[in-house]
Amino acid sequence: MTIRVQQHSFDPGVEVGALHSANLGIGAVASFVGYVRDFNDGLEVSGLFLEHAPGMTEHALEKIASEAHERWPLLALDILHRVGRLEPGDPIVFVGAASAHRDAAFDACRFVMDYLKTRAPFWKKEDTSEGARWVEGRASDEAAARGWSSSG
Amino acid sequence: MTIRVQQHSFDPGVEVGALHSANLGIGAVASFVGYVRDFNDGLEVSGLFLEHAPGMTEHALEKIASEAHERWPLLALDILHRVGRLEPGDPIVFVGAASAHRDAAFDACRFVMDYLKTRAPFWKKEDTSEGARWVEGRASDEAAARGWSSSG
Amino acid sequence: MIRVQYFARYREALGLDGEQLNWEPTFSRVDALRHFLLARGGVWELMAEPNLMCARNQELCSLDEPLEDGDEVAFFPTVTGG
Amino acid sequence: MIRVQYFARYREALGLDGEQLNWEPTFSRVDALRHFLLARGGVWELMAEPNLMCARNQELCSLDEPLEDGDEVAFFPTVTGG
Repeated sequence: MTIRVQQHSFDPGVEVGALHSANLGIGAVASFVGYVRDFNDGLEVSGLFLEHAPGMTEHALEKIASEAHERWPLLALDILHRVGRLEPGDPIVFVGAASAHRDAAFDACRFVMDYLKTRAPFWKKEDTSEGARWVEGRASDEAAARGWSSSG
Repeated sequence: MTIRVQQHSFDPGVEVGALHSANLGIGAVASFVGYVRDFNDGLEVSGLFLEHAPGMTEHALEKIASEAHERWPLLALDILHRVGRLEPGDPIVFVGAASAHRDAAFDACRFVMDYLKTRAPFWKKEDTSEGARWVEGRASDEAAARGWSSSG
Repeated sequence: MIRVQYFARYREALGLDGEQLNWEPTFSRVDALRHFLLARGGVWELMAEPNLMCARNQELCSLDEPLEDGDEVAFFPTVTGG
Repeated sequence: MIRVQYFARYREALGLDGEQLNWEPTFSRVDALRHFLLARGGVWELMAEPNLMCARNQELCSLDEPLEDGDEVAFFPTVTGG
Protein backbone atom coordinates (compact mmCIF):
# COMPACT_ATOMS: atom_id res chain seq x y z
CA MET A 1 0.00 0.00 0.00
CA THR A 2 1.13 3.55 -0.75
CA ILE A 3 0.54 6.47 1.62
CA ARG A 4 1.68 9.98 0.77
CA VAL A 5 1.14 13.42 2.30
CA GLN A 6 2.56 16.02 -0.04
CA GLN A 7 2.35 19.63 -1.16
CA HIS A 8 2.63 19.04 -4.91
CA SER A 9 -0.15 17.97 -7.25
CA PHE A 10 -0.81 14.55 -8.81
CA ASP A 11 -2.23 12.91 -11.94
CA PRO A 12 -5.12 10.50 -11.23
CA GLY A 13 -4.23 8.54 -14.39
CA VAL A 14 -0.72 7.85 -13.14
CA GLU A 15 -2.14 6.75 -9.79
CA VAL A 16 -4.72 4.40 -11.33
CA GLY A 17 -2.09 2.98 -13.67
CA ALA A 18 0.30 2.34 -10.79
CA LEU A 19 -2.42 0.60 -8.81
CA HIS A 20 -3.26 -1.69 -11.69
CA SER A 21 0.34 -2.44 -12.57
CA ALA A 22 0.71 -4.31 -9.28
CA ASN A 23 -1.00 -7.45 -10.55
CA LEU A 24 -2.69 -8.91 -13.66
CA GLY A 25 -5.28 -10.43 -11.33
CA ILE A 26 -6.69 -6.95 -10.72
CA GLY A 27 -10.05 -6.67 -12.45
CA ALA A 28 -11.26 -3.51 -10.72
CA VAL A 29 -9.83 -0.18 -9.62
CA ALA A 30 -12.25 2.17 -7.84
CA SER A 31 -10.88 5.62 -7.20
CA PHE A 32 -11.84 8.99 -5.85
CA VAL A 33 -10.45 12.48 -6.42
CA GLY A 34 -11.52 15.36 -4.19
CA TYR A 35 -11.11 18.90 -5.53
CA VAL A 36 -11.14 22.42 -4.08
CA ARG A 37 -14.51 23.96 -5.03
CA ASP A 38 -14.99 27.64 -5.83
CA PHE A 39 -18.01 27.82 -3.53
CA ASN A 40 -18.75 26.36 -0.09
CA ASP A 41 -21.50 26.87 2.49
CA GLY A 42 -22.90 29.91 0.69
CA LEU A 43 -19.63 31.76 0.07
CA GLU A 44 -17.24 32.07 -2.85
CA VAL A 45 -13.90 30.43 -2.14
CA SER A 46 -10.72 31.84 -3.66
CA GLY A 47 -8.25 29.48 -2.00
CA LEU A 48 -7.63 26.99 0.76
CA PHE A 49 -4.92 26.23 3.30
CA LEU A 50 -4.65 22.60 4.38
CA GLU A 51 -3.05 22.13 7.79
CA HIS A 52 -2.12 18.72 9.13
CA ALA A 53 -0.46 17.17 12.17
CA PRO A 54 2.82 15.68 10.93
CA GLY A 55 3.57 12.27 12.40
CA MET A 56 0.01 11.81 13.57
CA THR A 57 -1.20 12.04 9.96
CA GLU A 58 0.89 9.12 8.75
CA HIS A 59 -0.16 7.07 11.79
CA ALA A 60 -3.83 7.74 11.05
CA LEU A 61 -3.54 6.96 7.32
CA GLU A 62 -1.67 3.72 7.95
CA LYS A 63 -4.31 2.65 10.43
CA ILE A 64 -7.11 3.40 7.93
CA ALA A 65 -5.26 1.54 5.16
CA SER A 66 -4.58 -1.50 7.36
CA GLU A 67 -8.19 -1.69 8.37
CA ALA A 68 -9.27 -1.58 4.70
CA HIS A 69 -6.84 -4.43 3.91
CA GLU A 70 -8.26 -6.49 6.76
CA ARG A 71 -11.85 -5.97 5.64
CA TRP A 72 -11.53 -6.54 1.88
CA PRO A 73 -9.36 -8.72 -0.41
CA LEU A 74 -7.40 -5.78 -1.85
CA LEU A 75 -4.52 -6.23 -4.27
CA ALA A 76 -3.39 -2.58 -3.96
CA LEU A 77 -4.42 0.57 -2.09
CA ASP A 78 -3.23 4.14 -2.60
CA ILE A 79 -3.91 7.13 -0.35
CA LEU A 80 -2.51 10.53 -1.33
CA HIS A 81 -3.43 13.73 0.52
CA ARG A 82 -2.12 17.18 -0.25
CA VAL A 83 -1.32 19.86 2.34
CA GLY A 84 -0.47 23.56 2.14
CA ARG A 85 -1.96 26.22 -0.08
CA LEU A 86 -4.41 25.16 -2.82
CA GLU A 87 -6.54 26.97 -5.41
CA PRO A 88 -10.09 26.25 -6.62
CA GLY A 89 -9.91 23.37 -9.08
CA ASP A 90 -6.82 21.84 -7.46
CA PRO A 91 -7.03 18.14 -6.59
CA ILE A 92 -6.81 17.61 -2.80
CA VAL A 93 -6.99 13.89 -2.28
CA PHE A 94 -6.69 10.64 -4.22
CA VAL A 95 -7.86 7.27 -2.93
CA GLY A 96 -7.66 4.20 -5.14
CA ALA A 97 -8.44 0.58 -4.30
CA ALA A 98 -7.68 -2.41 -6.53
CA SER A 99 -9.17 -5.87 -6.26
CA ALA A 100 -10.14 -8.84 -8.41
CA HIS A 101 -13.80 -7.74 -8.39
CA ARG A 102 -15.59 -4.42 -8.16
CA ASP A 103 -17.45 -4.77 -4.85
CA ALA A 104 -14.31 -4.86 -2.72
CA ALA A 105 -12.74 -2.01 -4.71
CA PHE A 106 -15.79 0.25 -4.36
CA ASP A 107 -16.35 -0.53 -0.68
CA ALA A 108 -12.72 -0.05 0.31
CA CYS A 109 -12.42 3.24 -1.60
CA ARG A 110 -15.48 4.71 0.04
CA PHE A 111 -14.52 3.37 3.46
CA VAL A 112 -11.12 5.07 3.26
CA MET A 113 -12.70 8.36 2.16
CA ASP A 114 -15.27 8.27 4.97
CA TYR A 115 -12.53 7.64 7.51
CA LEU A 116 -10.21 10.28 6.01
CA LYS A 117 -12.95 12.85 6.49
CA THR A 118 -13.38 12.09 10.19
CA ARG A 119 -10.32 10.30 11.56
CA ALA A 120 -7.28 11.89 9.90
CA PRO A 121 -5.79 15.11 11.28
CA PHE A 122 -6.35 17.50 8.37
CA TRP A 123 -8.00 20.91 8.67
CA LYS A 124 -9.11 23.32 5.95
CA LYS A 125 -9.01 27.11 6.19
CA GLU A 126 -10.82 28.80 3.33
CA ASP A 127 -10.26 32.27 1.87
CA THR A 128 -13.78 33.45 1.12
CA SER A 129 -15.40 36.63 -0.16
CA GLU A 130 -15.97 37.48 3.53
CA GLY A 131 -12.50 36.65 4.79
CA ALA A 132 -10.74 33.51 5.97
CA ARG A 133 -12.59 30.85 7.95
CA TRP A 134 -11.91 27.38 9.28
CA VAL A 135 -14.15 24.72 7.75
CA GLU A 136 -16.12 22.89 10.43
CA GLY A 137 -16.65 19.12 10.34
CA ARG A 138 -20.01 17.92 9.06
CA ALA A 139 -22.24 15.68 11.15
CA SER A 140 -23.06 13.71 7.96
CA ASP A 141 -19.37 12.80 7.61
CA GLU A 142 -19.27 11.53 11.17
CA ALA A 143 -22.41 9.49 10.53
CA ALA A 144 -20.88 8.00 7.35
CA ALA A 145 -17.76 6.87 9.20
CA ARG A 146 -19.80 5.39 12.03
CA GLY A 147 -21.89 3.48 9.46
CA TRP A 148 -18.92 1.23 8.67
CA SER A 149 -18.59 0.02 12.28
CA SER A 150 -22.10 -1.37 12.32
CA SER A 151 -22.03 -2.87 8.81
CA GLY A 152 -18.55 -4.36 9.18
CA MET B 1 -22.78 13.38 -20.28
CA THR B 2 -20.37 11.44 -22.46
CA ILE B 3 -21.04 7.95 -23.76
CA ARG B 4 -18.57 6.09 -25.92
CA VAL B 5 -18.29 2.54 -27.24
CA GLN B 6 -14.92 2.11 -28.87
CA GLN B 7 -12.23 -0.36 -29.81
CA HIS B 8 -9.20 1.70 -28.79
CA SER B 9 -7.85 2.11 -25.27
CA PHE B 10 -8.15 5.09 -22.91
CA ASP B 11 -6.28 6.93 -20.14
CA PRO B 12 -8.22 7.13 -16.84
CA GLY B 13 -6.36 10.35 -15.95
CA VAL B 14 -7.56 12.09 -19.11
CA GLU B 15 -11.11 10.95 -18.36
CA VAL B 16 -11.06 12.14 -14.74
CA GLY B 17 -9.53 15.46 -15.83
CA ALA B 18 -12.21 15.97 -18.48
CA LEU B 19 -14.96 15.22 -15.96
CA HIS B 20 -13.59 17.76 -13.51
CA SER B 21 -12.93 20.43 -16.13
CA ALA B 22 -16.69 20.76 -16.63
CA ASN B 23 -17.21 22.88 -13.53
CA LEU B 24 -15.30 24.45 -10.60
CA GLY B 25 -18.22 23.49 -8.38
CA ILE B 26 -17.16 19.84 -8.70
CA GLY B 27 -15.73 18.68 -5.37
CA ALA B 28 -15.78 14.96 -6.05
CA VAL B 29 -15.05 12.59 -8.93
CA ALA B 30 -15.61 8.89 -8.24
CA SER B 31 -14.45 6.60 -10.98
CA PHE B 32 -14.06 2.97 -11.85
CA VAL B 33 -11.82 1.13 -14.30
CA GLY B 34 -12.44 -2.51 -15.12
CA TYR B 35 -9.56 -4.58 -16.52
CA VAL B 36 -9.13 -7.92 -18.30
CA ARG B 37 -7.76 -10.36 -15.70
CA ASP B 38 -5.34 -13.16 -16.54
CA PHE B 39 -7.44 -15.65 -14.60
CA ASN B 40 -11.20 -16.23 -14.33
CA ASP B 41 -13.37 -18.96 -12.84
CA GLY B 42 -10.45 -21.29 -12.32
CA LEU B 43 -8.82 -20.93 -15.75
CA GLU B 44 -5.96 -18.88 -17.16
CA VAL B 45 -7.17 -16.26 -19.61
CA SER B 46 -4.97 -15.22 -22.53
CA GLY B 47 -7.41 -12.85 -24.22
CA LEU B 48 -10.97 -11.69 -24.54
CA PHE B 49 -13.41 -10.80 -27.30
CA LEU B 50 -16.07 -8.26 -26.40
CA GLU B 51 -19.18 -8.46 -28.56
CA HIS B 52 -21.93 -5.87 -28.38
CA ALA B 53 -25.24 -5.03 -30.06
CA PRO B 54 -24.64 -1.81 -32.00
CA GLY B 55 -27.52 0.63 -31.68
CA MET B 56 -29.00 -1.17 -28.73
CA THR B 57 -25.79 -0.52 -26.76
CA GLU B 58 -26.00 3.27 -27.10
CA HIS B 59 -29.70 3.14 -26.19
CA ALA B 60 -28.96 1.14 -23.06
CA LEU B 61 -26.05 3.35 -21.97
CA GLU B 62 -28.05 6.54 -22.48
CA LYS B 63 -30.88 5.13 -20.43
CA ILE B 64 -28.52 4.16 -17.61
CA ALA B 65 -26.88 7.60 -17.70
CA SER B 66 -30.22 9.44 -17.71
CA GLU B 67 -31.41 7.45 -14.75
CA ALA B 68 -28.22 8.30 -12.84
CA HIS B 69 -28.75 12.00 -13.61
CA GLU B 70 -32.32 11.80 -12.34
CA ARG B 71 -31.30 10.12 -9.10
CA TRP B 72 -28.27 12.20 -8.11
CA PRO B 73 -27.18 15.85 -8.52
CA LEU B 74 -24.40 15.06 -11.00
CA LEU B 75 -22.31 17.76 -12.68
CA ALA B 76 -20.77 15.33 -15.18
CA LEU B 77 -20.95 11.64 -16.06
CA ASP B 78 -18.73 9.62 -18.37
CA ILE B 79 -19.28 6.06 -19.59
CA LEU B 80 -16.73 4.46 -21.89
CA HIS B 81 -16.86 0.80 -22.87
CA ARG B 82 -14.44 -0.98 -25.17
CA VAL B 83 -15.38 -3.70 -27.65
CA GLY B 84 -13.41 -6.10 -29.81
CA ARG B 85 -10.27 -8.02 -28.95
CA LEU B 86 -8.52 -7.30 -25.63
CA GLU B 87 -5.52 -8.72 -23.77
CA PRO B 88 -5.03 -9.41 -20.04
CA GLY B 89 -4.24 -6.07 -18.36
CA ASP B 90 -6.20 -4.04 -20.91
CA PRO B 91 -8.74 -1.59 -19.49
CA ILE B 92 -12.30 -2.58 -20.53
CA VAL B 93 -14.55 0.05 -19.04
CA PHE B 94 -14.39 3.52 -17.48
CA VAL B 95 -17.21 5.06 -15.47
CA GLY B 96 -16.73 8.45 -13.81
CA ALA B 97 -19.26 10.56 -11.93
CA ALA B 98 -18.70 14.16 -10.80
CA SER B 99 -20.69 16.03 -8.18
CA ALA B 100 -20.30 18.74 -5.54
CA HIS B 101 -20.01 16.11 -2.81
CA ARG B 102 -18.72 12.57 -2.62
CA ASP B 103 -21.88 10.64 -1.78
CA ALA B 104 -23.60 11.37 -5.08
CA ALA B 105 -20.39 10.68 -7.02
CA PHE B 106 -19.81 7.30 -5.34
CA ASP B 107 -23.44 6.19 -5.57
CA ALA B 108 -23.84 7.17 -9.22
CA CYS B 109 -20.58 5.50 -10.26
CA ARG B 110 -21.49 2.23 -8.61
CA PHE B 111 -25.07 2.38 -9.87
CA VAL B 112 -23.88 2.76 -13.45
CA MET B 113 -21.43 -0.13 -13.08
CA ASP B 114 -24.08 -2.42 -11.57
CA TYR B 115 -26.43 -1.60 -14.43
CA LEU B 116 -23.73 -1.95 -17.08
CA LYS B 117 -23.08 -5.49 -15.83
CA THR B 118 -26.71 -6.56 -16.18
CA ARG B 119 -28.58 -4.21 -18.55
CA ALA B 120 -26.17 -3.32 -21.35
CA PRO B 121 -25.75 -5.66 -24.34
CA PHE B 122 -22.09 -6.66 -24.00
CA TRP B 123 -20.84 -10.24 -23.99
CA LYS B 124 -17.37 -11.58 -23.22
CA LYS B 125 -15.77 -14.58 -24.87
CA GLU B 126 -12.55 -15.65 -23.18
CA ASP B 127 -9.60 -17.51 -24.64
CA THR B 128 -8.57 -19.86 -21.84
CA SER B 129 -6.02 -22.61 -21.34
CA GLU B 130 -8.90 -25.01 -22.18
CA GLY B 131 -10.20 -23.18 -25.24
CA ALA B 132 -12.62 -20.34 -25.87
CA ARG B 133 -15.74 -19.93 -23.74
CA TRP B 134 -18.52 -17.41 -23.31
CA VAL B 135 -18.59 -15.82 -19.88
CA GLU B 136 -21.94 -16.40 -18.18
CA GLY B 137 -23.68 -13.65 -16.18
CA ARG B 138 -23.32 -13.82 -12.42
CA ALA B 139 -26.34 -14.01 -10.14
CA SER B 140 -24.55 -11.60 -7.77
CA ASP B 141 -24.46 -8.97 -10.53
CA GLU B 142 -28.18 -9.32 -11.08
CA ALA B 143 -28.78 -8.99 -7.35
CA ALA B 144 -26.62 -5.85 -7.21
CA ALA B 145 -28.60 -4.18 -10.01
CA ARG B 146 -31.89 -5.13 -8.40
CA GLY B 147 -30.70 -3.64 -5.11
CA TRP B 148 -30.90 -0.14 -6.59
CA SER B 149 -34.62 -0.45 -7.38
CA SER B 150 -35.52 -1.11 -3.77
CA SER B 151 -33.17 1.49 -2.27
CA GLY B 152 -34.06 4.21 -4.78
CA MET C 1 -42.46 -8.47 -41.03
CA ILE C 2 -40.41 -9.09 -37.86
CA ARG C 3 -36.66 -8.74 -37.83
CA VAL C 4 -35.01 -11.07 -35.28
CA GLN C 5 -31.42 -10.83 -34.08
CA TYR C 6 -29.27 -13.29 -32.12
CA PHE C 7 -26.16 -12.31 -30.18
CA ALA C 8 -23.05 -13.88 -28.67
CA ARG C 9 -23.42 -17.56 -27.67
CA TYR C 10 -26.87 -17.77 -29.31
CA ARG C 11 -25.55 -16.35 -32.58
CA GLU C 12 -22.74 -18.93 -32.56
CA ALA C 13 -24.94 -21.89 -31.56
CA LEU C 14 -27.62 -21.05 -34.14
CA GLY C 15 -25.04 -20.19 -36.80
CA LEU C 16 -27.20 -17.17 -37.53
CA ASP C 17 -26.96 -13.51 -36.58
CA GLY C 18 -30.51 -12.68 -37.61
CA GLU C 19 -33.46 -13.41 -39.85
CA GLN C 20 -36.69 -11.86 -41.10
CA LEU C 21 -40.01 -13.52 -40.42
CA ASN C 22 -43.35 -12.74 -42.00
CA TRP C 23 -45.69 -11.16 -39.51
CA GLU C 24 -48.19 -13.54 -37.95
CA PRO C 25 -51.01 -12.26 -35.71
CA THR C 26 -50.03 -15.02 -33.24
CA PHE C 27 -46.78 -13.12 -32.57
CA SER C 28 -48.72 -10.96 -30.13
CA ARG C 29 -45.93 -10.90 -27.54
CA VAL C 30 -42.21 -11.57 -27.52
CA ASP C 31 -42.90 -14.83 -25.72
CA ALA C 32 -45.11 -16.09 -28.57
CA LEU C 33 -42.28 -15.46 -31.01
CA ARG C 34 -39.90 -17.28 -28.67
CA HIS C 35 -42.21 -20.31 -28.61
CA PHE C 36 -42.42 -20.27 -32.40
CA LEU C 37 -38.62 -20.42 -32.61
CA LEU C 38 -38.36 -23.04 -29.85
CA ALA C 39 -40.75 -25.28 -31.81
CA ARG C 40 -38.12 -25.57 -34.53
CA GLY C 41 -36.41 -28.05 -32.17
CA GLY C 42 -32.77 -29.12 -32.12
CA VAL C 43 -30.39 -26.26 -31.45
CA TRP C 44 -33.40 -23.93 -31.04
CA GLU C 45 -34.03 -25.43 -27.65
CA LEU C 46 -31.73 -22.79 -26.23
CA MET C 47 -34.78 -20.54 -26.54
CA ALA C 48 -35.97 -22.36 -23.40
CA GLU C 49 -32.97 -21.25 -21.30
CA PRO C 50 -34.17 -19.65 -18.08
CA ASN C 51 -31.62 -16.82 -18.37
CA LEU C 52 -32.60 -15.83 -21.90
CA MET C 53 -32.84 -12.07 -22.33
CA CYS C 54 -34.67 -10.14 -25.04
CA ALA C 55 -35.08 -6.68 -26.49
CA ARG C 56 -37.74 -5.02 -28.62
CA ASN C 57 -36.74 -2.17 -30.90
CA GLN C 58 -33.32 -1.90 -29.25
CA GLU C 59 -34.62 -1.73 -25.69
CA LEU C 60 -34.39 -4.51 -23.12
CA CYS C 61 -37.85 -5.89 -22.43
CA SER C 62 -39.62 -8.77 -20.70
CA LEU C 63 -41.12 -11.75 -22.52
CA ASP C 64 -44.54 -10.18 -21.90
CA GLU C 65 -43.72 -7.23 -24.15
CA PRO C 66 -46.39 -6.80 -26.90
CA LEU C 67 -45.17 -7.10 -30.49
CA GLU C 68 -46.30 -5.32 -33.66
CA ASP C 69 -45.70 -5.86 -37.34
CA GLY C 70 -42.43 -4.12 -38.24
CA ASP C 71 -40.78 -4.58 -34.86
CA GLU C 72 -37.21 -5.68 -34.31
CA VAL C 73 -36.61 -8.33 -31.65
CA ALA C 74 -33.34 -9.64 -30.23
CA PHE C 75 -32.67 -12.77 -28.17
CA PHE C 76 -29.43 -13.24 -26.25
CA PRO C 77 -27.84 -14.86 -23.20
CA THR C 78 -27.20 -12.93 -19.96
CA VAL C 79 -25.08 -9.88 -20.68
CA THR C 80 -21.58 -9.74 -19.18
CA GLY C 81 -20.29 -6.21 -19.78
CA GLY C 82 -18.45 -3.89 -17.43
CA MET D 1 6.46 16.12 31.69
CA ILE D 2 3.51 16.29 29.28
CA ARG D 3 3.88 17.79 25.82
CA VAL D 4 0.59 19.37 24.59
CA GLN D 5 -0.10 20.40 20.99
CA TYR D 6 -2.88 22.55 19.53
CA PHE D 7 -3.91 22.50 15.87
CA ALA D 8 -5.82 24.58 13.33
CA ARG D 9 -8.47 26.90 14.83
CA TYR D 10 -7.36 26.08 18.39
CA ARG D 11 -3.75 26.91 17.57
CA GLU D 12 -4.82 30.24 16.13
CA ALA D 13 -7.26 31.14 18.92
CA LEU D 14 -4.78 30.23 21.67
CA GLY D 15 -1.88 31.85 19.82
CA LEU D 16 0.09 28.75 20.73
CA ASP D 17 1.04 25.62 18.83
CA GLY D 18 2.14 23.72 21.90
CA GLU D 19 3.55 23.78 25.41
CA GLN D 20 5.21 21.53 27.97
CA LEU D 21 3.60 20.99 31.36
CA ASN D 22 5.18 19.42 34.43
CA TRP D 23 3.63 16.08 35.17
CA GLU D 24 0.97 16.12 37.88
CA PRO D 25 -0.55 12.88 39.24
CA THR D 26 -3.97 14.53 38.78
CA PHE D 27 -3.44 14.31 34.97
CA SER D 28 -4.65 10.72 35.16
CA ARG D 29 -6.71 10.94 31.99
CA VAL D 30 -6.83 13.25 28.96
CA ASP D 31 -10.03 14.74 30.33
CA ALA D 32 -8.28 15.81 33.56
CA LEU D 33 -5.66 17.65 31.50
CA ARG D 34 -8.45 19.27 29.49
CA HIS D 35 -10.11 20.53 32.68
CA PHE D 36 -6.79 21.91 33.90
CA LEU D 37 -6.45 23.93 30.66
CA LEU D 38 -10.12 24.98 30.68
CA ALA D 39 -9.64 26.39 34.20
CA ARG D 40 -7.24 28.97 32.76
CA GLY D 41 -10.41 30.78 31.60
CA GLY D 42 -10.75 33.33 28.78
CA VAL D 43 -9.81 31.93 25.39
CA TRP D 44 -9.20 28.52 27.01
CA GLU D 45 -12.93 28.04 27.23
CA LEU D 46 -12.77 26.48 23.77
CA MET D 47 -11.58 23.39 25.65
CA ALA D 48 -15.27 22.99 26.55
CA GLU D 49 -16.39 22.71 22.91
CA PRO D 50 -18.52 19.58 22.44
CA ASN D 51 -16.74 18.69 19.17
CA LEU D 52 -13.22 18.89 20.62
CA MET D 53 -11.04 15.98 19.47
CA CYS D 54 -7.87 14.70 21.09
CA ALA D 55 -4.95 12.37 20.49
CA ARG D 56 -2.44 10.67 22.76
CA ASN D 57 0.99 9.80 21.40
CA GLN D 58 -0.12 10.54 17.83
CA GLU D 59 -3.24 8.37 17.92
CA LEU D 60 -6.81 9.63 18.09
CA CYS D 61 -8.28 8.81 21.48
CA SER D 62 -11.28 9.53 23.69
CA LEU D 63 -11.21 11.89 26.67
CA ASP D 64 -11.21 8.79 28.91
CA GLU D 65 -7.77 7.78 27.65
CA PRO D 66 -5.32 7.27 30.58
CA LEU D 67 -2.25 9.53 30.64
CA GLU D 68 1.28 8.89 31.82
CA ASP D 69 4.28 11.06 32.51
CA GLY D 70 6.11 11.60 29.21
CA ASP D 71 3.02 11.38 26.99
CA GLU D 72 2.25 13.71 24.12
CA VAL D 73 -1.33 15.02 23.90
CA ALA D 74 -3.00 17.01 21.14
CA PHE D 75 -6.28 18.95 21.21
CA PHE D 76 -7.99 20.08 18.01
CA PRO D 77 -11.34 20.89 16.41
CA THR D 78 -13.19 18.38 14.20
CA VAL D 79 -10.98 17.27 11.33
CA THR D 80 -11.99 18.24 7.79
CA GLY D 81 -9.70 16.34 5.44
CA GLY D 82 -10.52 14.49 2.28
